Amino acid sequence: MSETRQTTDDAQATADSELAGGASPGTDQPLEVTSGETRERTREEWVEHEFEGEAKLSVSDLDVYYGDDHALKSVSMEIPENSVTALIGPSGCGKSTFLRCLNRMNDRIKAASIDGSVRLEGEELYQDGVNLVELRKRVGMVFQSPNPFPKSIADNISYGPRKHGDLDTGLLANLLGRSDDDAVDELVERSLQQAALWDEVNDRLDDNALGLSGGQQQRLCIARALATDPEVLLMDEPASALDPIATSKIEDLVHDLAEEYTVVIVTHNMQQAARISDQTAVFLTGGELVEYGDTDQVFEDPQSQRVEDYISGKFG
Amino acid sequence: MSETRQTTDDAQATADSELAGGASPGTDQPLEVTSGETRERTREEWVEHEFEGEAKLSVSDLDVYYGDDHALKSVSMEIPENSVTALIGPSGCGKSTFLRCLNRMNDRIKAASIDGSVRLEGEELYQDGVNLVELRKRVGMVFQSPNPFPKSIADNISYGPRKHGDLDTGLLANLLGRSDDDAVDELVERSLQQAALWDEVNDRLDDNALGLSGGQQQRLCIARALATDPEVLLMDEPASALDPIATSKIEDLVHDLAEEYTVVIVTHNMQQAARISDQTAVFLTGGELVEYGDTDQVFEDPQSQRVEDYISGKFG
Amino acid sequence: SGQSNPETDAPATEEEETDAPETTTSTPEETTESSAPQMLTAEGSSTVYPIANKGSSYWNSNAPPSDGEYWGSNDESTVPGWDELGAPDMRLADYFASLYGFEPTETQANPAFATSIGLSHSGTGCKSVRDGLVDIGNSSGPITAELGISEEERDANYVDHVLGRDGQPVVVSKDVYDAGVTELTGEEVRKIYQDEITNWSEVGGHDQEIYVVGRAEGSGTDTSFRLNMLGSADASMEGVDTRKGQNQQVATVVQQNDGAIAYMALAFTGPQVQPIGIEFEGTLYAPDKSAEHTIFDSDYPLNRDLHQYTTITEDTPSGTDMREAAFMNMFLTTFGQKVFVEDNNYIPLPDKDLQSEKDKLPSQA
Amino acid sequence: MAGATDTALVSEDTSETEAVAAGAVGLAAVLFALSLASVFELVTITDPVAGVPMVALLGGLLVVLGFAVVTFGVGSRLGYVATDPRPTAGLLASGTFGLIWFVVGGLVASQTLGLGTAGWVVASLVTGGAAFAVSALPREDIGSTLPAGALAVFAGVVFLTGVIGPSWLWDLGWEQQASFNAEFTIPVLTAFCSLLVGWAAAKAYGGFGARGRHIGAYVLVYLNAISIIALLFLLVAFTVLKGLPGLFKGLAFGAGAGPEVTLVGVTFSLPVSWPFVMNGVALLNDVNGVLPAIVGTIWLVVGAVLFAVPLGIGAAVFITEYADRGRFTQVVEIATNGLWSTPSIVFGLFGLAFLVPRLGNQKSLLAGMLTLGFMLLPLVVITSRESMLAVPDEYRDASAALGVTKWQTVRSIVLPAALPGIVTGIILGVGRIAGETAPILLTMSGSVAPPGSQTVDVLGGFQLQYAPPFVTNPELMQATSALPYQLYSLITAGVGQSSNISAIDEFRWATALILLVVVLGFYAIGIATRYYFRSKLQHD
Amino acid sequence: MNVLPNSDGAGLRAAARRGLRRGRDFVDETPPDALVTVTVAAVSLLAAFAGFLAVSSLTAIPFAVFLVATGYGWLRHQELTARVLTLTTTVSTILVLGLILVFIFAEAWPTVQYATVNVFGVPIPGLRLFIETRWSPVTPPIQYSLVPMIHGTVLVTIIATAVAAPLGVAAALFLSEIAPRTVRELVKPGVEILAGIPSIVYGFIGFTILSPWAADQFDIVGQGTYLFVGIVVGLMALPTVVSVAEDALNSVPESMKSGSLALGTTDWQTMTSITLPAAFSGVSAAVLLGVGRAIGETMAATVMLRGSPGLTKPLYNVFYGNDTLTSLIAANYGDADGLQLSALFVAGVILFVTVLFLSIGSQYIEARMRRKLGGAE
Ligand SMILES: Nc1ncnc2c1ncn2[C@@H]1O[C@H](COP(=O)(O)OP(=O)(O)OP(=O)(O)O)[C@@H](O)[C@H]1O
Ligand SMILES: Nc1ncnc2c1ncn2[C@@H]1O[C@H](COP(=O)(O)OP(=O)(O)OP(=O)(O)O)[C@@H](O)[C@H]1O
Ligand SMILES: [Mg+2]
Ligand SMILES: [Mg+2]
Ligand SMILES: O=P([O-])([O-])[O-]
Repeated sequence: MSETRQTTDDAQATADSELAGGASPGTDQPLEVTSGETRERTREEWVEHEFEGEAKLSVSDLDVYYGDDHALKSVSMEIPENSVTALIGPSGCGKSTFLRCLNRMNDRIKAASIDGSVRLEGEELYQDGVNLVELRKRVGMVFQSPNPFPKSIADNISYGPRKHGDLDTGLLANLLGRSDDDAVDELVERSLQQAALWDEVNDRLDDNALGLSGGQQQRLCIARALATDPEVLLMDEPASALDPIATSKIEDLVHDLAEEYTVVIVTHNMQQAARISDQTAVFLTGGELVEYGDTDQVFEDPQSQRVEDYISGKFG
Repeated sequence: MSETRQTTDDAQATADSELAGGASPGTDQPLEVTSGETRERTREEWVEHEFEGEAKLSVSDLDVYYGDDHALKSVSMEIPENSVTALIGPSGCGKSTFLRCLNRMNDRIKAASIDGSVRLEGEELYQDGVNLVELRKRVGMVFQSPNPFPKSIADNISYGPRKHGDLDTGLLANLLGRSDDDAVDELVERSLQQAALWDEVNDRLDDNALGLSGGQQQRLCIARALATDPEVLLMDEPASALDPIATSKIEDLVHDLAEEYTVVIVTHNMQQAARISDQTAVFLTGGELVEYGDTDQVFEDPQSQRVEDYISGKFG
Repeated sequence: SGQSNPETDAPATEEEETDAPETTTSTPEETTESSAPQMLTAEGSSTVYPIANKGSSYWNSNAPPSDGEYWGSNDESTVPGWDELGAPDMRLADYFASLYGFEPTETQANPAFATSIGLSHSGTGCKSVRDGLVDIGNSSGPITAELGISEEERDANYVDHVLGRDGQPVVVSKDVYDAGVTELTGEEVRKIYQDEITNWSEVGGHDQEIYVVGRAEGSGTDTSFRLNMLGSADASMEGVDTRKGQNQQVATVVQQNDGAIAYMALAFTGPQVQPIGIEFEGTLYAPDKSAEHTIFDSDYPLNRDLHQYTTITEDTPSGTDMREAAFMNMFLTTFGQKVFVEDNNYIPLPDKDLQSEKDKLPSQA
Repeated sequence: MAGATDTALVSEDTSETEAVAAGAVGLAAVLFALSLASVFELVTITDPVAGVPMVALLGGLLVVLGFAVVTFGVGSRLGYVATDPRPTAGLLASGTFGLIWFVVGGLVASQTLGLGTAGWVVASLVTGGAAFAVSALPREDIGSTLPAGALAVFAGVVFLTGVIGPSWLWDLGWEQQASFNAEFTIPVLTAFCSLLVGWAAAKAYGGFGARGRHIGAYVLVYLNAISIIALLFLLVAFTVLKGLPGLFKGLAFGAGAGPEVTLVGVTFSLPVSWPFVMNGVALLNDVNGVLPAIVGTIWLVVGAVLFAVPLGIGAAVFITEYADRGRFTQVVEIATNGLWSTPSIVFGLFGLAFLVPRLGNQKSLLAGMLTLGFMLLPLVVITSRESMLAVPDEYRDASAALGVTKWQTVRSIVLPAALPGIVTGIILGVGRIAGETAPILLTMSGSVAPPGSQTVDVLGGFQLQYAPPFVTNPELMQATSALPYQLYSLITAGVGQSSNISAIDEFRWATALILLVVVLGFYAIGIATRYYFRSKLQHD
Repeated sequence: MNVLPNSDGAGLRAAARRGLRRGRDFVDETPPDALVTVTVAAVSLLAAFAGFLAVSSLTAIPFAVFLVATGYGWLRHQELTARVLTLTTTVSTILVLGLILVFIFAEAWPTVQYATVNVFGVPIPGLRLFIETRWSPVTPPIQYSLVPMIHGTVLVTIIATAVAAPLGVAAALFLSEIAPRTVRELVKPGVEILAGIPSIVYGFIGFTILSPWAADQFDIVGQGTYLFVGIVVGLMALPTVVSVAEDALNSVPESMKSGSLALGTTDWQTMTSITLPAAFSGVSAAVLLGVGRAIGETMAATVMLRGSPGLTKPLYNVFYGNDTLTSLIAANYGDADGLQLSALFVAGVILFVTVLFLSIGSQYIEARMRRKLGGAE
């Protein structure tokens, strides 16, 4: 423990530009230290992850700025199909920012400006003429805190397909006898089943979704995203607001989803990342992707000293 | 990893009252499980902590309710003088509630009702006629997120003493030539020195405190609390909103403060607790104090299985 | 009278009896040292307003005798009635105020006391003076009718000052006049106001619906119109499309609308607001002063007095304090009758009436 | 699952068909602008524009536009144009079209064909029902273009054939007469049709479906926003243009040009003479002005603020900081919100019934001040409370944890932190009361066009005395004028004809302008204050 | 120490007991001279208020005592004095509402009583005001019917709402959901400024420009139309609707909107299917407030309408305009006295009560929305 202290003390003495008194940097370690972390150069090869099959999403040289704040620094990364990719890293390192770039939800943040390339199955997402609606149908998203709509459970599920025009349930459709009510029922059941929520709510599909517990709400949000039949599912700390039981349900669910979907999940809980993901990307302070590879390898034998420090709880 | 899975799965099957399908509880472990935790009886001896010297604060049979919600269950604990006591436990277990009982800040929460006894150097705090203003001067507090007043740095520091009437700097005092300006300057410098902030801000004492960085703000809050010359300093996750450098500074500071003050600190970061505290109290879900003892002992050889699970990251 | 404080009533003490029976002296009860005399306030009739307000603005300007345009005489012009006043070498308000014992200020726009005229209608004016809210109540109808009081009550509480006369005209908008409706019989007017005639073509005009404009109930103009034209103070006026509070508003409405008819006061007529001839029992009263019978004649049935009422109080048993007297006296001179009454298109008082009005005022210093 | 065609993630560049649809939207915009121009009589409908009479131009454009949109819809249905329509145009659109055609059918049947009630009801039902069916039953591309386009063509033909020509007049035949003429009807109908067709064209541009609806709706929403802004601009610009000549009449600069003023015992001449704001209305003035009204307004505001602000902030402090949240605070909240929405004329009535009899039984400046103070009070309470609630509880906790008493905390922490919100709220509220006419009409109105000498001098009016009420101020107890009241009396009483104000119209507009300037000045200051504080908070 | 908050069961009595005890604690804990000061201040203020109500010239004396007592208290016992002073101001605020209620009702009562009608032997005060259709305060038969003015107010309000509600909600949507940031920064203050234009200026423009134009255009005899008064009043109510509705739309959590967009819906679909329904109560509260403004708007109606209390023929003839409740008061208060003045107060009461109900209604709706978004419903 005292060793840990030592490291952080040094970190403080050398790297803190705020400090008025200029303490001498004298360290006997081979590595420099920065912001409570050991300092080292990020190496390209640490983030090269070899995998079989196609890359579903490939990101290259992605930079994101919030005003003058450089939140993501030249991140490149290929995400394989039908797998779970975990993004971990300390708070504020840009995990959410990265995730939101994958379905261009960052467009909604006025201050954000984005530079670089993200490709979905080879098609560039950051170019003129991209149909955001279509993109977000294909790349679904689940947010950190559950955000069901203030509608019934069934309406929450069928919302996406209805708005896409895939299902028609309006008054007029009913009048004209064109209603897709059966299809809706089927969709609701299928999605809720997939999200492991069906058993709990099948007797109250018409209740307001806001009346569900947090864990149920989050699974409902997952079901809602699945109902639009996406190819990729982005999840931003989907379990951070939940209690342990609900969390473990979500974890199981994510595991199962990887069979059909490409799941990218942000988490601040390293145990969770280790439990559920196939590959893990570690972002560190400053918006750098420091290491990316097989989860087992990253957790058991990280190539970067900083990643090792982070994983072993020395900071963060 | 798969073992962890197993445990949580079981937990889920047995304990979740939300579940509609009634899975059989069948476990082969000697311990019952509850909400993601192993179930066990809390033993009295786990919370008995022997130490030399006087108890600064002694709490006995403290119960706290928020409306019908029983947030703290019969907690008893003695806190030694001039030491750092860490309170850890999963979210919502009542750490903050406990802390706020120590200077009666819970009185400010309308819904809270408190039963039991807290003594400061033998004097009962929960009785009629306790002068809250005086109490809070002696038992200072630092909050989770830095909350400096929107005033100058110097005014933030001198705020407490001025309002207590210890210092007089008003216009009237100036006119009457009674102003304690020198005393104020001295106090500001001393407090900022103690909080290891003086070097960073001595050239801008009249700047607005909101212009400081998060870490500086938090140290300013500590300095502000120290300026009223308390005996006990309560800290509720003082570093949770801060980056690693700032965190390590605060940690050092806490360590140093223990020479003069009795520090009680809540943290959700176990590494942090291990690093800085002399003794550690572990609260678990439901508002129970499960284990309390020397930090080394608690972390290395906890007596309770649940505490062990918690510390090893199996839940929480 | 009115609300004026005792200390400001009369700067000079007048003890002698005068020949006017209702005029007694004011009794100055000096309680505190006086500041400047209080502002003289009047309120009420929109018919009297042009007279009173013009007088008030002349008064408040306190023009020098060398002005010539508004007061006094110079090489270019001389105000009418100047010689009758004996060409006083004083400013306007200074002169009239000094007649009742006020010190001249000898400064422009700063008379011995200021005056302020409020605009509403007779009913309000009478009520205001009754309730002591103002010094003078302007009214184009008798206070007995406006307040519904007996003549004894009136004599016990109020002094009635008449400043001039109005021959209440009936007016039409320009388009109607141009289309040939230049005179109507009294009967036709009544039918129009009682909704029996609704189109100008029925009385020789073009095919245009009649826009019937009336005055607020309770106004002096309305009261006397009903009384003299429709036959009774309670006569119904079914046909009225709109009622306006003041003559000025009526004039605006008639100006802005086609096909309009209205009754009002002489001061507000003009090319856009054409007075028409009215035939009563075979006699045509023309709006033209040169005609044989005109609406300016005293036998024109709608002819009426324009009043200013003051109250009899403990402080002013005569009913008229020095400020009121000084101000009102101005209107009762040849100058005043010409400039404030005749120039406003109203009818000046004959000399005999002028004298009896003057007699109602306290005697001059 | 109809319409589930896979849309490409990336669309190609603008297609020709999109260009056509965009052209139609643009044409509709032009048509809309043209019809507005003729509603506002910038051009009359018989004026030739580009060689054709306006009426024919409008009619012709409507026909062209209608056909364009219908063609697009049909083309889409037949598959010549790549679109992504829904199976139906939806209930709202169908209902609207049904209703419009119902009205059209009824009007044609009853007015043009002269059918009786039964006749026009049947005709209405037939046309309305048909329009509903056409828009509800077929696919969205037909459903949302055909009824709109047909309406435009119909209207165009009606105008072109002269069925509604320049001399057309429809007397509604009501007892209180009213009628529609061509000058008004043709442009308004054109504007309506162009909106409808513009919407349909915008939908077509978006390829119908979700995107089409999005674009169609956005066109209308943007138009609405632009109109509101344009209206605001017009109102202000118009008043400014009309008011400027009167406002600056006789303006002169130069040493000694202005009137003499005495400040702290020193008398000097202002270097500027601005008659309109430095004079009253008087006989000998070269240029008449509204000084007494301006000063009256200022004193009104000052009085109201002095009354309402301490009271309001005090109440806000109590209910936010001291009172337990419960019944009592709820009652206060309901009461203040209720008071805030109470009509100003009711405050006037209250002042008339409550204050006037108690303040010397006459209309007075003081009564006006208090009445406006009553009006301002709830706003001060509401905004102060809101800003105090917005002060984070952390500050209060931090202060309490330092052992500081409640009132000290409120005074040193809460009030200073809430100050920006409170100040902004008060300034905005002052802007509102400064422009109020109704309450002062009933409680304060004095003479209509007072001379400059009758400007209130509240400060100089105070007198001490030894008997209760110890301090008196006759200036406060007298009625005076204020800008809104002055404008009101200028409008209604047509004062001026007998008040020797020569250019009465100029004078009135100048009064309106200066009222606008004073009131909007308060608003501008309030809004600027808010921005200032906000940006300051952001910087820190 | 452990007063467990009791549920509503023991209700009032417990509350009363708590209040009493709190009172006793207060007396026990407060130093005697502070107590005396506060009591003196309170009593003298009460006396001053009573004096003012009774139109006494002695009102100044207790008021002076109050000032002295609070001044002393401020110096010696600031904590307590501040508390009592703020309580006093709170009570005064409520008192203002109470006084308004009492005074306008009291002044209105004579006419209400005068207009009593016996229905099957049961006297119903004020009924005649609503069953007669003629306002004739001077000419016999004297009738103080408010029906024509209510009719006018209703017409104006309907038209104003038809203008303000759709345009206002659309503008609010634009501001909160659509407009780019820079545009919003410009347009929002613009809308607020629109709210600032005094109604008399609107009235002036309406009177000098709009009314003559309308009279000419629609060939109306005379000027003053409910249609154009309604439009002008609607424009005046517009900013209220916009800003309150915008607040409501803004309070829909961003997470819900992003949630919808992330499912691949268009912005417009998100607005109509998520944002508007979620903010529905707030938006309707905004419309209600706008309606309240329209009902209470005085000056534009007063200067633009003809001011002849009567009904239009036919009743839906909006090209004619006689009088509204507000313009009746503004145009007649000066001439009226006695029962006629009292009848104007009845008009005031109707306005006050209607708008108060609208205000309470909108507050209720808003509270419901907050609860709903909080997940409670
Ligand atoms: N909307 C925004 N505007 C400005 N800066 C932002 C915004 N969102 C994020 N940032 C900044 O960008 C950086 C990265 O933020 P991001 O939310 O991606 O971090 P994160 O890794 O998700 O952190 P956390 O674990 O706390 O969610 C941070 O410094 C943050 O302050
Ligand atoms: N003001 C309050 N009103 C009602 N319930 C509260 C309040 N504060 C806390 N609680 C409840 O009391 C329990 C203990 O809360 P407390 O804040 O003490 O937990 P904690 O251990 O500090 O958690 P965290 O690590 O999340 O801060 C929780 O169930 C919480 O919901
Ligand atoms: Mg994040
Ligand atoms: Mg906590
Ligand atoms: O003179 P009047 O205004 O009352 O008609």
